[in-house]
Amino acid sequence: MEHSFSLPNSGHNYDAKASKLGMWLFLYTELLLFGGLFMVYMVYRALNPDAFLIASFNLNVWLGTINTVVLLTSSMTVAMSITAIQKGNSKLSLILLALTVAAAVIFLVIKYFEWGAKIEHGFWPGMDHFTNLPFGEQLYFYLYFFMTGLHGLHVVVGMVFILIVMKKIKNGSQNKNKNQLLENSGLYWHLVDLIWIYLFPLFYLIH
Amino acid sequence: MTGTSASQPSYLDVTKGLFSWIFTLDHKRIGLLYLYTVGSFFLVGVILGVIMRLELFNPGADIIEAQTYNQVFTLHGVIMVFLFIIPSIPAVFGNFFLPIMLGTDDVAFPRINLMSWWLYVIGAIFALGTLIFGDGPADTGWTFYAPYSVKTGTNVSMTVLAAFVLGFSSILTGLNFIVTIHRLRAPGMGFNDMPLFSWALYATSWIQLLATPIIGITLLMILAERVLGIGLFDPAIGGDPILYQHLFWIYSHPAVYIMALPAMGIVSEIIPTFSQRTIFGYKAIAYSSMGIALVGYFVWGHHMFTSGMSGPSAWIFSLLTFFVAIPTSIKVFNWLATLYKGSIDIEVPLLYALAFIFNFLIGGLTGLVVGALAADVHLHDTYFVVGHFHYVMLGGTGFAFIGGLHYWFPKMWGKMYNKAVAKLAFAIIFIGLNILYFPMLILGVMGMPRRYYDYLPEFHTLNQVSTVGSWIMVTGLIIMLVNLFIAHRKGKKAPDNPWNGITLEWQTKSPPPLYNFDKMPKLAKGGPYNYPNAKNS
Amino acid sequence: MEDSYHITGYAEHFGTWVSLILLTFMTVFISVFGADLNTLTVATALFIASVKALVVAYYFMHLKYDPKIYRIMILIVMSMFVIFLIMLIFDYLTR
Amino acid sequence: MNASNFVEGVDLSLYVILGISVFFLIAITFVMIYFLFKYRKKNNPVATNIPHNTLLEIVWTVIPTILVLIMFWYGWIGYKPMLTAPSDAMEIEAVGQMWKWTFKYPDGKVSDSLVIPIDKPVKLNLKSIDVLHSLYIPAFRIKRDVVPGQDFMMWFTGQKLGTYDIFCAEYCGQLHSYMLSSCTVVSEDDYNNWLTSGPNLSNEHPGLTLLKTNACLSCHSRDGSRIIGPSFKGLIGRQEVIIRDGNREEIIVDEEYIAGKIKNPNTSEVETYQAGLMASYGDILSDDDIKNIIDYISTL
Ligand code: HEA
Ligand code: HEA
Ligand code: HEC
Ligand code: CUA
Ligand SMILES: [Cu+2]
Repeated sequence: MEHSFSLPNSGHNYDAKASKLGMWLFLYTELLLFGGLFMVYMVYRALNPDAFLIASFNLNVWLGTINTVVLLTSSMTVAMSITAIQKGNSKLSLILLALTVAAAVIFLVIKYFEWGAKIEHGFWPGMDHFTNLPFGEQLYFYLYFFMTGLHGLHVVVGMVFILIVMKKIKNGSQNKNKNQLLENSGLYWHLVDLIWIYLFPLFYLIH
Repeated sequence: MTGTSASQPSYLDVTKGLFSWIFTLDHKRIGLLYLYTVGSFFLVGVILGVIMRLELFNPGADIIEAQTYNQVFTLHGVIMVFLFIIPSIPAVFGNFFLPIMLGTDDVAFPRINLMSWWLYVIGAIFALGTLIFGDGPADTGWTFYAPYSVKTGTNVSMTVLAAFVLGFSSILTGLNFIVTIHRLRAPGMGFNDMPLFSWALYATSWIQLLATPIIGITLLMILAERVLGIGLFDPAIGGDPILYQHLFWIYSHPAVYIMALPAMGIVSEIIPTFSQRTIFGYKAIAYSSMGIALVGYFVWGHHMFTSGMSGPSAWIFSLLTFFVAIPTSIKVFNWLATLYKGSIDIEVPLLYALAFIFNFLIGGLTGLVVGALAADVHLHDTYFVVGHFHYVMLGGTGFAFIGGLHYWFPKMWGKMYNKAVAKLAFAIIFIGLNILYFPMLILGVMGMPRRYYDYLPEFHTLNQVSTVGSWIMVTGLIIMLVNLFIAHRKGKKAPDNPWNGITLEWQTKSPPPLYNFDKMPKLAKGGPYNYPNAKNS
Repeated sequence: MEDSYHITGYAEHFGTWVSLILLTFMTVFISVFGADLNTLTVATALFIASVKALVVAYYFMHLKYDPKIYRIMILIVMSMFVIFLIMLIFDYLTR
Repeated sequence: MNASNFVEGVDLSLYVILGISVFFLIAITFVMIYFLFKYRKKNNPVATNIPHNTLLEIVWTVIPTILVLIMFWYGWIGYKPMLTAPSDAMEIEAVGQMWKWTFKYPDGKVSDSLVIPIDKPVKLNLKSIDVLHSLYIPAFRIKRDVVPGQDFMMWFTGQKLGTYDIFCAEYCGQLHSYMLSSCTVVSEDDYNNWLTSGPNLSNEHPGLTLLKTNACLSCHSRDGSRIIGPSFKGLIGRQEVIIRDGNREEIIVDEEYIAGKIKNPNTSEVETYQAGLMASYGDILSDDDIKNIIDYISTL
């Protein structure tokens, strides 16, 4: 519909700052979403410190460390891809994003094998071995599956997000002057990284 | 470009057809979509409420079975909380008037706004879908306390999912409003020149944004336990049901301020308009909203005083609970002072606003009673609590909602309702409310627990009084709705500014054009409520 | 665009990455080999994690160059969350 | 004399807060109506803008602050004594389950209503075997949640002879409102008599006693009628459909099945009944008990 008068501050204008603010606000909700789980973790760990310690020995610290490195690297490539596009180098930006997606895939594959190994050993809710675990250790594994599962889901969402942005860069709708969407997906990706930064010591490095 | 104002069609007329509504990006239409949907679910909730009252008219089984009763109060609670009162004022009036009051033409993210309405609809379908799918609606109470919510065979999963989706919708609304307020205020309008309704919405939005994720994840945990067997609250393996309560109330206490703050915002608009003078203590009212929102995060434990919480925790939570009462009382006193030396026009919206103060006082003061540790041990989970929250939610927020509806009705549709009938409806609703809920307070002091399908004979009389009150109230509601419906159909045309209001929504036409203004709105000099005709002291 | 924004250089990103990797190895090392820290290991692990988080937020997420309001907001949100944690665990520790 | 030692503290906090509240309610309402009349448009056509008044605002911040601190204080001192039971309190175990209270006395007496001696502190150790309940004695102004997996207690001293209602105040499912019992305060002598009067259910079948004390009968009828679970009448030898591991199976109920069901009710479920409601009694009933129960069921 055509209109004859338009207000200076309008909800119909493209406003990079607004969209960035919106993204940050959304990230807060994500932080608190995981925050709820961290609360549960804290309480149960305080109530069952020994069980958590023993249960944590079932995880492989090295796989966890590799995954941490993978995620940190992908965070760097996303950050660099933003620099690239801001400097007008869309091609480099695309390459860096592709690397990010590749890292995400590596992360998920490693997680798949980790979970797979757990399930093979019967550490899945409801399996015989699992239900015979001592008091408190079951809670550890419930939390482990719940939190890393939810995190994995976020990795997938972040990946999809980045793929969409890649398409937009290719067709030019994200460019040197207009790249808030890329920045936002970068922010989201860093958040996924941030959460992992806490999950890693809390599950793998209990001593 | 120069458009003459006459050539601008109103937002109601620009396009026609169902699709132009359900896929609209116009914040005003989205506000109306919310009004119609929220209103319909509210009526469903009212019917369920009345069914409960009928069952409780006499002790023993009368019209429904125990299990059905339990499902009815759960569905009533879920509908009233998640489908009615939380979205009510922000999503209806906030959507419609926030951009206009700020002097802009839409919210910051119109598409997200539409999406949040759709999420609301999907959530509502889930919530009511339990009537058809699975073994009937949940029978856990709206609090879904574990471990019962994990054990029962009713369709808790779907209800919980509904609450999750609705939470998402509420988060998106909050996010949208915060960005709108930060980025889209008319040039020259600082934070302290915003109308108080915007301030109230700002505080509310922060609660929606930061508290809702917690209930989201908590409900997911219940879902995970029911569906996948991930028993995080299962006492048999060392889980703690009380932890669930902590998490639930970390959201649900702040949520009561999601319900109350926007209502206070509406009252802060209505009172200066009908007093025709500036509001008393603008900053105190604005900042106390933020104060309530902030302190409100840290008092959740007052719902758990008898649940085995430690003594030191209990007194910290109790003390903090009392501290939230202070910003609230500041607001009440400011409203009173605004009446002082005003030039008061007793119109329907003002009546609702003043009734709000009265009811909210009863609700708030009974809140103080249950905030005190000793008294709460006696009164927790009795009808006293039921009385308390109906007074604040229905007597407070509900009244502010209807007050807002009467206040902005002429602006939204450009029509005027019959004021005499509206006043009659008001009187009936007000009397009905007090007959309905005051007896509950007494019942609570006598010791009648809530969520009781059946009760001992000594509680009989007061329950009957209360049920009669519900009939009176519904009569009033029907009169009100019919009055508004007739006005909507064939009411007289309303002027652009029927109440001589001064905030920006009264500067545009009734109903407003698609992009809200056809000329630059003028901000009032010396604050948003500085009436030029009033004397200065 | 009306106002110029800060473009972070590639080198800076790389430097950030290096420090994050170093911190990661540090925390793994402390936990796997430095068991004499005993109960402090939880605290150190969380401390290092928080440093890492801060580095990610400041450099990768660009907070350092954003207007102050972003830092204030996240500070408020995080302190709120920490108060939640404290109040929650307080109940359990005083039972 | 008050019914219990807590009545005074609780009622005091109630009266203090209600008193202040009623004062504010009346005062504010009065002022509101007065202004409404005094400054009506007719009486006061031109309003006066008064943006604020610092002194007034300080006054009405400080006064409520003081008042709420007073309210808090009375609430706390009324509550504090509830937290720790005196060391000489007599201990009784109170078990809440769907939908029945059971009180177990130290010397083995089991009763479904509470009987306590006057003027003697009583400590109830609260246990739940299924979901949340809350033991509430309005006359005593005392209430405490009963949480599965947690050892909570409540204590009080009955100070007046009489019988008082016990409610379950935490929603616990279908028959929540019927989870009633009573607390009778009697003299020391009467109490001892009652204690030694032996099991009042003596000539019953021991299986029936077990069904009663374990609340089985709140869900299973003895006369064939359907309540929450299947009736015990004619249970043995009945042909019915159960769902085990997601498969429907037709079985004929035998003693082994019943014993298994009592120990681990949730490994299978009876079709058309709600699964998951029944708690496991494996830790509560001994094999002998289960034998007795089955023996009794077979007589129905
Ligand atoms: C709109 C919703 C709303 C609002 C605004 C409030 C406001 C308050 N509520 Fe309420 N509350 C609910 C909705 C709400 N509540 C619901 C839904 C439940 C039950 C949930 C469930 O279990 O299902 C509940 C339950 C509830 C409990 C738990 C009861 C129990 O289960 O045992 C408590 C306990 O502290 C409480 C306290 C308060 C307090 C202190 C306030 C304060 O904010 C009130 C402040 C207002 C005033 C004090 C009045 C104005 C003041 C003056 C005029 C000045 C004079 C005052 C002084 C001297 C200080 N509420
Ligand atoms: C906003 C919230 C809200 C509202 C409006 C109501 C409305 C009503 N409620 Fe309430 N109720 C709850 C929230 C609400 N309720 C909650 C959260 C619970 C707890 C559930 C649980 O335990 O889990 C509860 C529980 C509850 C119980 C206790 C059940 C029990 O513990 O056993 C009872 C008992 O009578 C009851 C009765 C009623 C009645 C008769 C009405 C109404 O029918 C009264 C009639 C109202 C009117 C006639 C209209 C007033 C008009 C407006 C407010 C605005 C109009 C606007 C439009 C039409 C758009 N409700
Ligand atoms: C809270 C309610 C509840 C209580 C208390 C309860 N049960 Fe049950 N019971 C059920 C329900 C519901 C079923 C059917 C659904 C299922 O199989 O899980 C059932 C099934 C059974 C069955 C299998 C019946 C059949 O037809 O196959 C037996 C036997 C049984 N219960 C015995 C007991 C005994 C003995 C007790 C007490 C020690 C008891 N129950 C206490 C609810 C209860
Ligand atoms: Cu037991 Cu309610
Ligand atoms: Cu609360």
